[in-house]
Amino acid sequence: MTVAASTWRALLASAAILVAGAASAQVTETPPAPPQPQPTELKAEEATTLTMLPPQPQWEYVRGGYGLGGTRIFDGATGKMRGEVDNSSRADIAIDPAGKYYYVADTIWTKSDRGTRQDFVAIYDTTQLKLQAEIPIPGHIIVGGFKTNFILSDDGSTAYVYNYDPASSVNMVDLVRRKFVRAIELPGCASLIPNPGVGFSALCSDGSLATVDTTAAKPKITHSAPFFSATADPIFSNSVYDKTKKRTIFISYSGLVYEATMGPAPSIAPPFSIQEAAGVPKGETRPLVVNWLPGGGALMAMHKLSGHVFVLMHKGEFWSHKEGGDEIWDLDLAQRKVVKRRPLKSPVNNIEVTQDAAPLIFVNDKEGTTYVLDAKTMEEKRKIEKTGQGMIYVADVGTPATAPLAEAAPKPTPSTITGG
Amino acid sequence: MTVAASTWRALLASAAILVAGAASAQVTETPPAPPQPQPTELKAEEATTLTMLPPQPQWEYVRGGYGLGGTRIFDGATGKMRGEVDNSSRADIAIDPAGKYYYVADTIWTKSDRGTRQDFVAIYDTTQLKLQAEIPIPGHIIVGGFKTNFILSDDGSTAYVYNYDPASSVNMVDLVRRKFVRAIELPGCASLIPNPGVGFSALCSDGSLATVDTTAAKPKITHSAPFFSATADPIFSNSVYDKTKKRTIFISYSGLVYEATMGPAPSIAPPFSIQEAAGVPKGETRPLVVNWLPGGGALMAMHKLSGHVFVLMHKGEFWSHKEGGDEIWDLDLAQRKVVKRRPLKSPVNNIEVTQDAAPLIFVNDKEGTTYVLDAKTMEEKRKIEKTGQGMIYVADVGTPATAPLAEAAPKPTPSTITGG
Amino acid sequence: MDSSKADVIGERLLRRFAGSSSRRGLLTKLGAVLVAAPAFPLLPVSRAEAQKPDRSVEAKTSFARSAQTKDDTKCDYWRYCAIDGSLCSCCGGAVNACPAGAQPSPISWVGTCINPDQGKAYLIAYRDCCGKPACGQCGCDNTDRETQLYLQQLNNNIIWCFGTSSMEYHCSTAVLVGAAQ
Amino acid sequence: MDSSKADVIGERLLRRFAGSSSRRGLLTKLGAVLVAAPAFPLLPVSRAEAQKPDRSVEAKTSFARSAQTKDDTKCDYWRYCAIDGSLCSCCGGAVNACPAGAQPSPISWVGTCINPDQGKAYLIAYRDCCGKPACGQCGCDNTDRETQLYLQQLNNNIIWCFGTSSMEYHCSTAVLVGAAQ
Repeated sequence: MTVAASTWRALLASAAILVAGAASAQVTETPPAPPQPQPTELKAEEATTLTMLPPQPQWEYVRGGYGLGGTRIFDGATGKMRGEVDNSSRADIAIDPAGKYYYVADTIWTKSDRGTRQDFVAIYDTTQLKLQAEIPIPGHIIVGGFKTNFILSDDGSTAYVYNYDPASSVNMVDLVRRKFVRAIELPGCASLIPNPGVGFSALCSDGSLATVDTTAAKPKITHSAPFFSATADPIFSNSVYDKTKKRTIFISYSGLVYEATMGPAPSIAPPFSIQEAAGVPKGETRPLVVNWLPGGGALMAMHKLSGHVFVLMHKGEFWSHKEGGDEIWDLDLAQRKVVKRRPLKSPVNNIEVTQDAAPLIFVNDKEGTTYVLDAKTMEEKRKIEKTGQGMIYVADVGTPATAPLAEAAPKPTPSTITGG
Repeated sequence: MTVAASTWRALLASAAILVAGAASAQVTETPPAPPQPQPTELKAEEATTLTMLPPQPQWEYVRGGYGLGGTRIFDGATGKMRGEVDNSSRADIAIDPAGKYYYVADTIWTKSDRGTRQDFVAIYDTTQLKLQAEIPIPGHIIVGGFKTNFILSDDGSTAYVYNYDPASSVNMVDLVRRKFVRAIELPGCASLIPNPGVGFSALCSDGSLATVDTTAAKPKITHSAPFFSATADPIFSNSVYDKTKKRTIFISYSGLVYEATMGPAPSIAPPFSIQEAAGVPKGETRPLVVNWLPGGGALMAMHKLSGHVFVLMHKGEFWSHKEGGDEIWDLDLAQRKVVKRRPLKSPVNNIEVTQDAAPLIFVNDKEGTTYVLDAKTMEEKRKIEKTGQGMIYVADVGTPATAPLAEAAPKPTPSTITGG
Repeated sequence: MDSSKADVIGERLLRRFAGSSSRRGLLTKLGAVLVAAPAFPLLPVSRAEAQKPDRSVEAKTSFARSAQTKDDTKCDYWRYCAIDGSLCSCCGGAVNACPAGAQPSPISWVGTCINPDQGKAYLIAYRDCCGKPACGQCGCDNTDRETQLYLQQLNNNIIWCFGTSSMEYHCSTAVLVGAAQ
Repeated sequence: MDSSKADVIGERLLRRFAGSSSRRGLLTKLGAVLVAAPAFPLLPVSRAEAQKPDRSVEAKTSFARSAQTKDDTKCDYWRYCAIDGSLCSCCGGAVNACPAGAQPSPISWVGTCINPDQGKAYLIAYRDCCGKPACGQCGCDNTDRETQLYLQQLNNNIIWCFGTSSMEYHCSTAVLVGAAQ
């Protein structure tokens, strides 16, 4: 049998120290014949691990996409990568509104693609990115491309994880006590939305909005009147929710924009056409009509402070709803008017906008390149390569009021393992 | 809590049958008004799983590359994918010389990138690709790009798995009894070669060839005299072994070709320069000399019947040994002569050749495209896209003598689960 | 810096995960029965369509107008009107069979596709084959009548590997279930 | 069909796994001590070089002749003469520090690189940072004096995550150990 690993480790540690020591000693030595000017002698170093800032307003969080784990964090202001949240490609992620934690709803197996299935919500702190806790849950849907499968309550105390196994349900998790609370059956509905003071709401296949009151031990499910057709003109699952105004904005395949006011019995305003808001003909659901239509992955983003919604639009026939955006349309919700149309050089699939006073738009394409635009002028600020092909997230923090700008420079944390 | 999965499954099964029944009934029905001529009514089908042929002489087995699991099997004669061996991207694979099994030496964790480490040799049959057994072993090196970390004895009864943790050892596995036999410490050596009747040999950092006699309960390690410099002109780990002549061919960074005759005390013939064998100047190890040099990943392949070795060559300075091949050089071992040089449109990293009488060469590039060439004429036969970026393997079977051409068409095996 | 892991596993397959969308069907009905949620039709054709099965050129989607019936290794093969993933017919399997070693999911998402030789609509079950790494060949993503997550059986993004020993996705088949009406 | 997962994780990083090569060093010595295998020098410089440390332009490799000392987020930064993988300085870490949440491997492969400002050779430890998915930025693969698997500490293909809680590879640092001679 091979030498026990512990023995080796002990030996290696001594060897490493030995070499480090020897090398350090040599550093003070004068080199035999320096062939070039020698400004300073270079000092031996130790390998360390850095800490990082908590979520910043202009950071983007980009999912890897199919088969590629990790959520890479880039600074929109500099284009630099700041770190990475550890998750599998099957995960859903969420950012604590207080900026203290990253949450990962994930599914893994004990033996790669076989063995025992394990579903859980993992909690990582945001400055050391260390795993703080793992809360087992009964299940979690395995699908990519939807932001509404893992949502947090406005105060960050509760998480709702959508599950489909293939029964439809929602797993409720107490993030304060770090405990699974209960599974709530939710047949025929999905695509979750926070509902402050109540629990959550969800879109249903009968065209209604379900509202689940989770404040009682026995959750109560109520339904709005049907307001859309789930087969003739579906609403995209990736809606956007505005906690400052307690409202949710939806868009349908044909381009109808709906606004729901959240509450125990949400009210849904009559929709309007985003195309008509841009002065072009209304979207049609029948074939052979080519028009501007919404499409892509996470195709819509809202800047809450200003009430502007940015939508990826492409030219096509109905049922082309996965086609990436050829333009970004800037919709002013208050005016019900598309105030700007920004053509793009090549199609992009996902969009997000930062929540500060000088917001940035992030869009990414299938090559994994992020383009950063000034949300006001639509001017391209930079291009960041190899960010990821998946959905983009931003922390729901603005400047200066709510931004957790811990500007103290992160102190390097020396690794507990002695460097060489 | 959610409805028990078993309940759901029972309900789903009935629903599926219900729908299938209803639909089948409708198949016999005349459509209300067929808008076009209707040649035949289409029949309802069941979902099944196919079986496949055992390893065929002109199949290539292509590893996915970094981060991409699976070994995809393509038919060189048609360009069609025939199936896929299940393995992680950390695995090493080997093909049973009798054509009955695929062997996978793999490492996985219980919790994705954390939890308990599990090292094993998995055995899949070659026609159903079902997992037959999993033999736990103490460890397995985690590295890509080397074929010599997992080898089989000529008769296929024993496997040797190289391990580095970071002590260097070899795990011996009995494939007949499906049992781990023992770990053999092998400090300073790696890059395994079968040694018939003895055990295995390995290259060592002192420039010798170690030979490990595994026939006794206590393995005996002997060393040849040093014959190469592991630092000044290293021999590529990816050597090629010819069981018909019990010999191994090595090539060094500078292009020296060595031939070892295997046995209890292998003899190594004085090397010759592949460049001189091609009528160009000998390779140099010093900087600033640009010449043709061997390079890439698994950069060498041997057609055993004819004694031809095919090597990927590029133009560069010494220490450019990972650069892909710009040419394939066809070296006739008996003549010690490069009889053909085949320029390539773009660099390729891996090469393999089939072992039949009308051999095909496979080369692949970083886009994962395989180019199939006629090994005699060097004519390009076809290009197969999305095969994989990793190493290429072939089954060590020729035609007609040793080919397991089970020409009976594979019968579809109906899945045990009732189709919809 | 221009190489391509995606070339290996297929651009459109990537979109199954990276993109966004959905489907509807058999199970939602069950959900309704069990918990008295709003009901919808058993067959995944909208009620309007079911009442008036218009298969004229004008009613056909862009996919249906150019679909073919000869080559099931191409994305425009008629049965693939709502498929998303690698075609099993390119992976060592067949249009209705998994490659060796992969398991078909007993349930699936469904599509309603028009056979252009007959002008007739059929119900197609897109059964994922599961339990080994992605095949990566012939990635297709067609979206006729493909909806969102609240109509799961009409959503083609979900990994439909339920009741199989592993949920790892390998490829997708297109199994003919029967005439759509 | 032309998209790029590789663009995300980096072409050259891919080669760490797809390609072929090696390195030598500290541990092999230990192996020798323990089991009386053939011995080789403690420092990963070949004996010939150690005897005659020729750092003239003529003796410099192609990498050394064009290396720079200003930007440690580029592959031609002087310390990276034998690195293979993503530069931690592009991943939220630094040339000698792992990004938050990643663990440096206590042992590593080593390179001997020439600082062009001084013309002096230094021993560099390429400590992999481990325990989270690939960073994917700034993939480099430099191969000065990089050897094969029988000289493990001079091989840059191996995943050098020993003694860390996970062997998943994130990025590589280039830690200065000391003067090479």
